[in-house]
Amino acid sequence: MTNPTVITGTVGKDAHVIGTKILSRALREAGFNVVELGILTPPEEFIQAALDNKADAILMSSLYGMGENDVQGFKEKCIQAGLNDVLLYIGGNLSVGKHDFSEAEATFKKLGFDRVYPPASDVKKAIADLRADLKAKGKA
Amino acid sequence: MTNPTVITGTVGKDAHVIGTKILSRALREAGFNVVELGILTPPEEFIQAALDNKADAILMSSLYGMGENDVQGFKEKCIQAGLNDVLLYIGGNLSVGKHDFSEAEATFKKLGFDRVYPPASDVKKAIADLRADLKAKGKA
Amino acid sequence: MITTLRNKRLDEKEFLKMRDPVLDLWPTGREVDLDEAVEYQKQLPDSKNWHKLARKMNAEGRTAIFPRAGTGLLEAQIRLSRKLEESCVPFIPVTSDSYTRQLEFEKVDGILDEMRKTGRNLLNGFPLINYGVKQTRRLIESVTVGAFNPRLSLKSYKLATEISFAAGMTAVAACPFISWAAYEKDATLEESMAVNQYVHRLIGYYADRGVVISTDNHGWILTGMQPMTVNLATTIADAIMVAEQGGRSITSVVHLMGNMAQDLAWIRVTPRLLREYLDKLGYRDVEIAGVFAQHTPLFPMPQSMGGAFAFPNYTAVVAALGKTEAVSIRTIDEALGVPTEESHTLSYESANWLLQIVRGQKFELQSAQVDEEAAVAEAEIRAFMDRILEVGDGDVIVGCLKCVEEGFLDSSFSPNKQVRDQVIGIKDSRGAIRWREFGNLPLPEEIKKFHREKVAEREKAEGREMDYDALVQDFWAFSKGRLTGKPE
Amino acid sequence: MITTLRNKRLDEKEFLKMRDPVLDLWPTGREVDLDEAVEYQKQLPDSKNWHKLARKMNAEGRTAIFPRAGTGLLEAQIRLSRKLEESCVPFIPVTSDSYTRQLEFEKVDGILDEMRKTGRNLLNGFPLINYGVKQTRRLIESVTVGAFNPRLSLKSYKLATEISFAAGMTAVAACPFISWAAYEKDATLEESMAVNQYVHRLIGYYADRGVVISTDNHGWILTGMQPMTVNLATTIADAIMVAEQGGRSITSVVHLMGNMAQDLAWIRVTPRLLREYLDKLGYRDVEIAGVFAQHTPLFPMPQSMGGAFAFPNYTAVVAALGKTEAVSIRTIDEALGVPTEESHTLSYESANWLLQIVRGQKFELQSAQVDEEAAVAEAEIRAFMDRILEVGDGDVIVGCLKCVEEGFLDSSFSPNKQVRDQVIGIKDSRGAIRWREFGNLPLPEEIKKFHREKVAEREKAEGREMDYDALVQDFWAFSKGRLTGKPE
Ligand code: B12
Ligand code: B12
Repeated sequence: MTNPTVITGTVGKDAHVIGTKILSRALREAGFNVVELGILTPPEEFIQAALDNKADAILMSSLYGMGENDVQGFKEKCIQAGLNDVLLYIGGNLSVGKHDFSEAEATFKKLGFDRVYPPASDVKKAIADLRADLKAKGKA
Repeated sequence: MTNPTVITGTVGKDAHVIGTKILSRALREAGFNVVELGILTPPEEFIQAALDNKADAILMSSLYGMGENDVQGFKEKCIQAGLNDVLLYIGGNLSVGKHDFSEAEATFKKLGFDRVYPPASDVKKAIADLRADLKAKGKA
Repeated sequence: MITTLRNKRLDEKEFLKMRDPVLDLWPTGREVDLDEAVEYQKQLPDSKNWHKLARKMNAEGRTAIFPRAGTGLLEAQIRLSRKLEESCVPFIPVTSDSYTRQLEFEKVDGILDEMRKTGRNLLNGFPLINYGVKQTRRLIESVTVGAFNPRLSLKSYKLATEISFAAGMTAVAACPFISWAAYEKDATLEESMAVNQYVHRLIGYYADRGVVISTDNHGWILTGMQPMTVNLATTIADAIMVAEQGGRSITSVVHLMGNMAQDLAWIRVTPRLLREYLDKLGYRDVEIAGVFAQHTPLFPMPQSMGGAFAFPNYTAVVAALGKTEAVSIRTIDEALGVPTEESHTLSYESANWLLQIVRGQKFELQSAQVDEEAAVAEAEIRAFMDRILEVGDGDVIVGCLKCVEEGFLDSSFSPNKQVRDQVIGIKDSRGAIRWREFGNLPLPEEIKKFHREKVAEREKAEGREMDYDALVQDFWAFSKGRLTGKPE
Repeated sequence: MITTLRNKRLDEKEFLKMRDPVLDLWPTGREVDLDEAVEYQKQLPDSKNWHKLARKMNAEGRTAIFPRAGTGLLEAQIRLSRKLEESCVPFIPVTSDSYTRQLEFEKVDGILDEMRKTGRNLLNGFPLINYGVKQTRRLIESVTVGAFNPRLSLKSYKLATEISFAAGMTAVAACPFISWAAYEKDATLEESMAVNQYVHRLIGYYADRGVVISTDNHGWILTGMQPMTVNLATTIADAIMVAEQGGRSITSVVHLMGNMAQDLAWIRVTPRLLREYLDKLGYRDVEIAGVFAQHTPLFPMPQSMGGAFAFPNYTAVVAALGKTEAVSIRTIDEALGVPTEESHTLSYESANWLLQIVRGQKFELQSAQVDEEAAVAEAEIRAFMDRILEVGDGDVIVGCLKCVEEGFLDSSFSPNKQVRDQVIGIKDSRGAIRWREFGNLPLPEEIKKFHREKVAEREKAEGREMDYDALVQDFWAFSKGRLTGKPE
């Protein structure tokens, strides 16, 4: 079985890089094939990269609080592009200001994300989730 | 008109002295005749001193949080001793723990105190109150 | 002054006889069986022995927190102690309530009943005598790492320490000046010395059997604001009394007043002079457990959260720079009343952050200002100690009593009638505490000149006299986020 | 590398022509009338001029706070600025939102509408270009004491500074490295230099007419954790560019990483070397407004109130010990999101308490550790600066560009593709930051040896390699109240 391929990056006009760098490296060390888009990545670029690389999952970061705006309609665009089956994860500081994480979680799940992570969340835990989800889909 | 006489001290098993010292000195500087009982003063001693000195007011301090216990029935004892007309003031940390001052104020007013002061209250303000109250009674 | 009290070790038999009326004060007194207590103490792990814990902090280059805390019911006190343990606070106080401090045990029983019934908190501390040895052991056993230290009053000292040590506590502030000067109006220093001698002898009894109980020596706790040297000299005097009765471990308490140069100087000078005087008087086998820095009452009155955090955090930084083994800080609720559990947790978490970050760096600093303050402090402490030994003819008890009588040791704002109250302190422009009135203090002329110059400097800078109003303003300065008081 | 960009003052006529397309970017651009703006600036009181305020702090021996703050609606931004003024914060940032930073003004207009309708906060900063000169002047006029400083992005710099200065702001972080290295992926340093040259020239235009606008030079903002010397050298390079275009006031920013000896050393060395290089290159009339210490991103992640207060409080103490004119601290809500007004108030109240208490003491410290760190930092900064001037043949712009290309200046964790990313940092046992991988840095061999020894020391002490995992643990150390990272 080949290694699963994942796309990482920070979405929208967001320049926070450290989280996505650490996440990418951890994924690589865990045996994933990682396509690292870095910061300031338009949603469309995630889709294109997923298509080009036959990705199994997209792991988006968003720290600057305006992520909700950036990913409006993202799931729909994925489906239109034929990426029905790609797992969508997002993590970071997902709203402006102090807020309850559960609210953000609900919002982003509604927007079509399979899993949503709070700031400073443990990368190892996320990778374990990813493996489990891929397994459930018969992909790992 | 002679200077009004007041009794000061810290009531009960309370040893906090600084507040009552500062208060006493300020009263003296404001022209009052001050009988200073200091710390650890039983309620009865306040009454005796008021009788002995024909006091116009008693200014009690209580910092250690258990003042409520110490002054149970104090107003009644004053009346029994014939001190119907003596003004009763109390100030300090009047309950154990963090609390709303208004609660303490209500409790001590119910116990017969004419005025109740929170911690770190301004001595000058209290002295002005005292003058006003004495004036209302035709005593100053 | 005629006194029969001497700084001489009490004969063991005589001491054991003295214990009877003490243990009879309240039924729980008879729960104390010294032999059994020694065995109980011996099986306690090192992590519950104050002295060993303090030495461990020293060896590891850490500063721990020694807070103040006490609450009415055993269950609540256990919960509080566990919370402290969780907050990495290894030195745990058991502050007793004010009725226990006055031996009003029946009243306490009544209040405890009412508390259980109403759920209201009506005691400002833990009534350890009413609970007694067996119950209090439940407290000691409720934590894994934690050395307990009861906070008591003159009247309760003898019985309360009997119960505390038998229950497994391993330190106490047994120093004659503390209760006398800060908590009492009519009690005499001599009475207090006698009471403390009993406690010291009890500690010596345990020590002879291999159980080390430490004393944190607070000296003459100052209610006013004045240079700490009277206080620091008397912590040394305290230690000599403990040592004579057989105590083996001294915890050197240094009170901080908020000026870094002065505070760091006091932290540096005190243990050095303590060691010197102990050695000189022949107590070479007495160990110094460590230096405990302590916030003195600078009255952080009701103020917002921001300042409330800054004040104890500042104290933590100074203690860490001074590399003390522990620091006593107030909680963020200090001005409001007995702190809640949450307030304890937050306060110590914050302070511990700073203690870890600063100590970990092993940062070494030199400062000409610290050197200068250290020289002044040393000269003053020596002047007091030497005068004590001189007028006492080598006997520290007699010497202290005479010095108080003559005003060679003195304090302002004291509630105790025996105190002359002829001295006054004031801050200088940099926030260091100076003598404004020397009373009868036996200070060298050049030291007096130094203080006068510093006060004059501030008077000039502010264009006003450093009078009583200025002093009261200085009291409140820190509460207002200012180094010195300013006219409103 | 072929570049036509030179560190040469732009001709005024040419510059004025360059402005046209900038002002046309959005209708508010045409609100800028330079002559009128100069007059407006001139009638502002000293208390709103950044340079003068910084000099005042210096003269009075105070350390002020320069926070980060920005919110969506003008009314809210005014309220926030007033709150800051109430909290005695004289240096007021106007952090712009991320859409403004990308010149998406129509989107901003839409979002502003929605915010007004729904009451929700949907912008992470203040959209100053959409508001324009007249509206933004309302902000400047809303406080009595307060110098404003916009926080921008590469794309928005030209138009945003035109509007900011015309509206009465008096400082800006116009430094080519900051946006390029920390905020951009594809933009080149050369582009950034060109943009900043425009801003510097605009500042020079005002300066020629007697209006002093300061630049706070942040240098190459590091996203990773490494010794600050690349950063500090580039703050000096920044200053030289500003000076060449006619700027008269430099605010020297020094980023703190949390080790006192190192932080104090950087605070000491940087302004001295800045002065030296300015003088050497002929910019003697350029003044240093002051040193602004700044917390670097050390990630205080969600944590309880206690640690959240301790971290900025610690930064305040270090800045105060370093006697900087100002300090940028995070708020207690930093890890959670854009801070609330209450969180600003509490955070600065707490820090101000410490700044007042510590600065008031005029405490002077010496430390062999600081001296050692200062010597290392000086050697490194000189190595970088001299290499810049060498490969640029005296031209700091050409030099910087070449140095980045060659990896003579480098950073880890950079989001920008131009960066070599061949260096790595790590903490040593005392929490000082060391180089673990030197990449192509032109450091003297003895300096490299020093770093290697320090890293080896920690490896030995912890019995493990200082690898990538250790580095990530170090990132989070402060958030966990620890000086260095420990394996979980
Ligand atoms: C100094 C101090 C001590 C010193 C006292 C020295 C002494 N002999 O005076 C020592 C260390 C000995 C001490 C002991 C104890 N203390 Co104490 N102490 C304080 C502290 C730090 C300052 C009090 C003070 O002097 N303030 C300065 C004076 C000038 O202010 P003030 O008293 O409020 O008085 C002013 C005004 O209120 C007004 N005023 C005062 N009285 C009156 C009366 C009238 C009629 C009027 C008009 C005005 C007025 O005038 C003054 C001038 O402005 C406070 C905490 C704080 N506030 O910071 C705790 C505090 C009062 N103590 C407390 C406690 C519990 C104790 C102890 C029981 C145990 C302990 N925690 O150590 C023992 C009690 C001993 C005993 N038997 O009483 C608690 C009280 C808790 C509560 N109410 O819930 C406090 C709040 C600390 C705390 N958070 O635990 N304490
Ligand atoms: C460093 C930093 C910066 C640096 C960024 C440098 C860079 N290029 O990376 C600089 C200074 C440039 C910066 C700029 C800005 N920042 Co910023 N910044 C931070 C800071 C201090 C740390 C963020 C960080 O790197 N954390 C460390 C990493 C490792 O943690 P992480 O990102 O959470 O990632 C971890 C996990 O969450 C997980 N993870 C991350 N992504 C994902 C995704 C998935 C799918 C999974 C499973 C896991 C996962 O993996 C990581 C490893 O553990 C935070 C505050 C804080 N948290 O302390 C503010 C913060 C994120 N920034 C903020 C803001 C607003 C900005 C600015 C708009 C303005 C400003 N305040 O300066 C600009 C935006 C610029 C832009 N265009 O984006 C806000 C966001 C506010 C909000 N959401 O409400 C914060 C919270 C600060 C604040 N309180 O104002 N910032």
